[in-house]
Amino acid sequence: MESSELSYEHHPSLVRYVIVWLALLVLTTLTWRLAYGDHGTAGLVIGMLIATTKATLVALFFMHLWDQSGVNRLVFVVALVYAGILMGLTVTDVATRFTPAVARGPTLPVPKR
Amino acid sequence: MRPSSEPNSPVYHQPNYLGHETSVRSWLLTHDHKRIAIMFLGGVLTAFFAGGVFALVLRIKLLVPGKFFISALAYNRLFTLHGVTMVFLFLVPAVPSVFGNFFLPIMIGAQDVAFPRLNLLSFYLYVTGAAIALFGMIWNGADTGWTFYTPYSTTTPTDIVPVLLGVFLVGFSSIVTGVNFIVTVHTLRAPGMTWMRLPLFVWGSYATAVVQVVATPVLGMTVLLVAVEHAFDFGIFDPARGGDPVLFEHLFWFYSHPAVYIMILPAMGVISEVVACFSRKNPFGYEAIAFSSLGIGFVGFLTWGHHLFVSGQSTFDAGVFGVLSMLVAVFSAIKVFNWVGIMYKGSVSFKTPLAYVFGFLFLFVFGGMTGVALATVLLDVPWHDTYFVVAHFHFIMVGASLMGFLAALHYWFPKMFGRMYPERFGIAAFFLVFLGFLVTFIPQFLLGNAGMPRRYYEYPAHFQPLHVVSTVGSWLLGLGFLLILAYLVWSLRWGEIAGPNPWGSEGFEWRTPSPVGPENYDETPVFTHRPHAYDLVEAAEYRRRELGDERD
Amino acid sequence: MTEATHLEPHLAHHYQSLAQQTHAARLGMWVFLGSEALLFAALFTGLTVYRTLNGSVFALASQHLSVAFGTANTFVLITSSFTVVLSLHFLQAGRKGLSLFFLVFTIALACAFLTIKAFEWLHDFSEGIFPGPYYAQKELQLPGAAMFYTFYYLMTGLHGLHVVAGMGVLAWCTGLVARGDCHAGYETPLELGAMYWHLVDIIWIFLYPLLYLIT
Amino acid sequence: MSFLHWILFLPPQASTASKWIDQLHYAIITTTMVASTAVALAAVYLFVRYRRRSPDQLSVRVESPPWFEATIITVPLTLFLAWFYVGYVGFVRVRRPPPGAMDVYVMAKQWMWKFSYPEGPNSIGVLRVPARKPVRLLMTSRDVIHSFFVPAFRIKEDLLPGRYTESWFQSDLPGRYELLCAEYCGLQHSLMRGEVEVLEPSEFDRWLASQERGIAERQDMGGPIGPPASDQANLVAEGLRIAGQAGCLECHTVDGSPHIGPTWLGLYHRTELLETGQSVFVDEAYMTKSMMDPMADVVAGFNPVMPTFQGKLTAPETAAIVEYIKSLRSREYQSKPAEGPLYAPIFRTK
Repeated sequence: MESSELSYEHHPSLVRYVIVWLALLVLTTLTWRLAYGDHGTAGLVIGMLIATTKATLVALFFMHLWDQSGVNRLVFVVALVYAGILMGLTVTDVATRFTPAVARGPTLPVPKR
Repeated sequence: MRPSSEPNSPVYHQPNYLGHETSVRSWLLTHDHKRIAIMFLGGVLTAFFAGGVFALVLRIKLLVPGKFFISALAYNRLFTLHGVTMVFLFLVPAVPSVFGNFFLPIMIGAQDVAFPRLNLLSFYLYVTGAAIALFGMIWNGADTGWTFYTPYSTTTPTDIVPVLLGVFLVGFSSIVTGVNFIVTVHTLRAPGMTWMRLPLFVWGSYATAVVQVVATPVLGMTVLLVAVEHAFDFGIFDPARGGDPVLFEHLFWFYSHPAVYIMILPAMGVISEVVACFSRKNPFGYEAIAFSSLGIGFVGFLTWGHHLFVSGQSTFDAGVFGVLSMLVAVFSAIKVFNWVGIMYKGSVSFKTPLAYVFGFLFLFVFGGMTGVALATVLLDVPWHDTYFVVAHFHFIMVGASLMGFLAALHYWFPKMFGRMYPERFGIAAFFLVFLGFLVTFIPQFLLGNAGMPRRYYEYPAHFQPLHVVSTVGSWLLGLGFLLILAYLVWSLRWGEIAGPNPWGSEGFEWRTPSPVGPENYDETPVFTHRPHAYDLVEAAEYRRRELGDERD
Repeated sequence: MTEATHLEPHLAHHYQSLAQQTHAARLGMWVFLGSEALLFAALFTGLTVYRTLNGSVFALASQHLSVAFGTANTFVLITSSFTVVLSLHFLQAGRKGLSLFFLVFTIALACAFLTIKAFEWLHDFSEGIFPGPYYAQKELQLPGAAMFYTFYYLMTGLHGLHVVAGMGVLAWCTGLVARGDCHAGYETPLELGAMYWHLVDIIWIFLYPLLYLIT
Repeated sequence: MSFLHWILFLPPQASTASKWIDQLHYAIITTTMVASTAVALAAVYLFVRYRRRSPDQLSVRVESPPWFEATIITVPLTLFLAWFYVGYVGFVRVRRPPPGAMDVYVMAKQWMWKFSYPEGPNSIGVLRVPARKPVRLLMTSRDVIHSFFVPAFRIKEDLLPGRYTESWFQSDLPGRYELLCAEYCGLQHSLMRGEVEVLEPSEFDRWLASQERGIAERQDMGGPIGPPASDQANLVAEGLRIAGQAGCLECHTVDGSPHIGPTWLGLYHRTELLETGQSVFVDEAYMTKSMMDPMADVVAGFNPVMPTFQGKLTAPETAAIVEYIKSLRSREYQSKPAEGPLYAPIFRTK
């Protein structure tokens, strides 16, 4: 409660916004350059790391998490954690399945309506 | 209770939330969390009785192994109707949207929930979604079961889109309620209401709200994908085009397993309140009960894969989900032993709500442990998709969730409507429901053992005797619910007037008049201790004053 | 927490102070945005799973998308996030005119985003890239290719819907600021509207490498 | 144990796995019943012991001691983890077929089971296996998800379209056992039943030897295997009859020889070159379209002489003809021994 009252009064400076914006532009350019040249899985990992950094910058400074009370930050982290659980455990299954073959070709078309 | 010249005249506390405005408009456009809760109560009870009728029809068909009473298509549609109605229209909103809405703000000393207009929106989303889903199912009924497994659901000739749309809207209603509860608990606690003084029902509702907010959007997206696939044939889950039907199962159960905790966590909160009140005892392991709610809310998200043990899931993933499923059971065990502990050295009075707690304890422990048995990976192989699973989740959903709902309904009825119900009828109805429940569902465990798969219209004749017993049980169960409905409706008009605190409870909601005033409290309350602190001096004085009233 | 605070016109009856109400509004928005994130997480999971199952085909399919359009849109959206935060900043500083200017500028950027998106889709259509069964790209006829584009359309489509919704919210905020209902000292509506807009930006930040830059 | 087996309504233990699955079942279900009864009795005891004797009777404050919390965490956790360990080890055992198991391919569709043996025969509805020999099932579905469930063997595994799943069993007890579909698959889900017939090995070998590919299929089609399969069979016979009546067979042969129109043998799922130079994949849609609008896509090398059957054939008749054409597989396909669908070498541990 106290911290929210503080942030209610406190307004960050213009300079901070400009710096964050420039950082975002630089990171985007970096991601874009990544697309040229084959980096394989590493490219994906780096791309996602950059995206996460950008998202965190937006959340912290444009959305003012940096100045706000702890619970708001908790919500942000919790959402990321649960999204990670959903994606992680699902992909784990797909990646470790029994796959003598993934049958290709059409299945028997089921009549529609 | 204050002596009254006419014991049955409506000397309600005035003004109260029920009577201070009487126009239809004042109800339909109300922002009062209590009135919204009452409207939700009407909605979920309608859904419950509709779902119950569907179940009775299904059970009548199952008296006979072959074709009987209804056609196979009608049967398939009816079990879909029963499942969708009971899960999405009754169990998910039952305790949070009715009792959570009504009592959560009162318990923390707030005047209303954080966003009253959103609260009303939540109700209308629920009504619209329910209407679309029910209308769609009855008009050109979906026959997929409430699980909507692809590729059957995406190719079924029946019309499934309205049901999915309805479920999507009801889900949104659930999210809005969840957002409201989280923010209310964080920002609207009255002075002195610290986190460690929150009533246990609030802890349960808070954990539920987190699950609602996190899990429901995934369901929303999933049903939308199925609807798109069914309507436009995009091939999202079609293996011929690089899709994977098991992806649907993952997404679906990411919601629908935690949804079990949406149904059970608030009911657990109710149990904590009721058992403390009727034992007149402080909550035995307050921290343990509170934190295990959060624990269930979190670990509940790590176990969904145990629905996929025989769906071609990898052995590795089965192990991961298997071991994580065991953790969630431990949190439930903590709660159960602490509830029993509350009665230790208490002053226990056997009233209808406590009767439901006893029912809850037995059914929840048995239902829960059969759940652990099912998650014991090997045993899931023969039991999966048989009546054993059906019996198990009915033990949790009817046996535990519904018992919690009924305990709440009886415990808080005087607070909500200002009148008592006839206690003898309450106890009699409990025994009828409990007995009917056992007779209905214990045979279903045995049917599952014998190998009876679920969702069977016709079944091999050797299963018949157990089906007949189960059907007879379902009639007892239906009779019990009708009895409850009858005497509660009767009590609304003719019940004895309840004082502000007929149970002598130290729960904070009992500090308000009955029925509650429109602003909940006349002045902002200040809290100095935990709820149900029957041993504290100020609490004892407060209660003595109330009990003194009672013995006048 | 005195009676005087109740003179504040924006304070609802069940709050004690404006600070408490603002805290509640922000937290509510955060929780709602968390929920929105999970909505998209379901789609991201689907994309990731199918990428695991159809890896090389997805990489090939991705190369038929226009990186130029995608990158341009990323810059547009990031800049719009910046301008909306400037609008909030100037509102807090009491400079209503500048605040309005940047709000309108943000909406213009959103229009630019949608226009670029429309051209990109038209370009895709001309190549025969359609979702699901209508997929008709001649050069890439492999199982799984259509699936990539189905997800491409679903995700950019849903994101596009959020852009449109965000534009509505920002337009509403513009009205409030112009009428003076949202002003220095009570910026909550604009702050929440801006937060929603930032979420739209964040989702695009993840969509961009996942859809356009698969190697 | 036999008492527990009886009171729990368990089916006969016809597979090797069923014996140890049941052991775990007995242990766990007994613990469950004891524990839930104990909790309920403890609650009832505390109620009787501490019941309220006067209306204003108070209670003393009791906080849960740490040792109590520690106990109620560790004891259930240990118990449940032990269950998990035993259950998981057993699960890996029922999922991992022993080396040297005999392979059978299982294909399910709405609403029938089809079994193919690498040696040749196919059968519908009845799976015949030798006793005392492990049998591995490689399973897939042609349409929606089904589930292969034999209660007497305690095995179950879903059949997924587009993927293979595996399961295995070994039965030491010759006899006939119920096969059920456990995953809801539509209107006739509850009639999607079959049978597993465990034969003495010598008998099984005799049966196998006596079966030319396809014979078993024909036999089984005539047998009592439930309505869906026979509907399918009837549809094919019906298609043949209608094709004769409508005059289709005057231009189309069914033995592969060329005539006025393309032969129907192996037509289904063939890719045909059209007059226009494009090619078309022959599926149900193309066949139906050709009957209704024959001039639309004429196969290269044939004269556009076919009359339209629009309005002459009803929808069910068209469907029957399509089913009949689908049943005409090409000769080389028929002369080969049945083999499972294409699959990569299967990794086996040990």
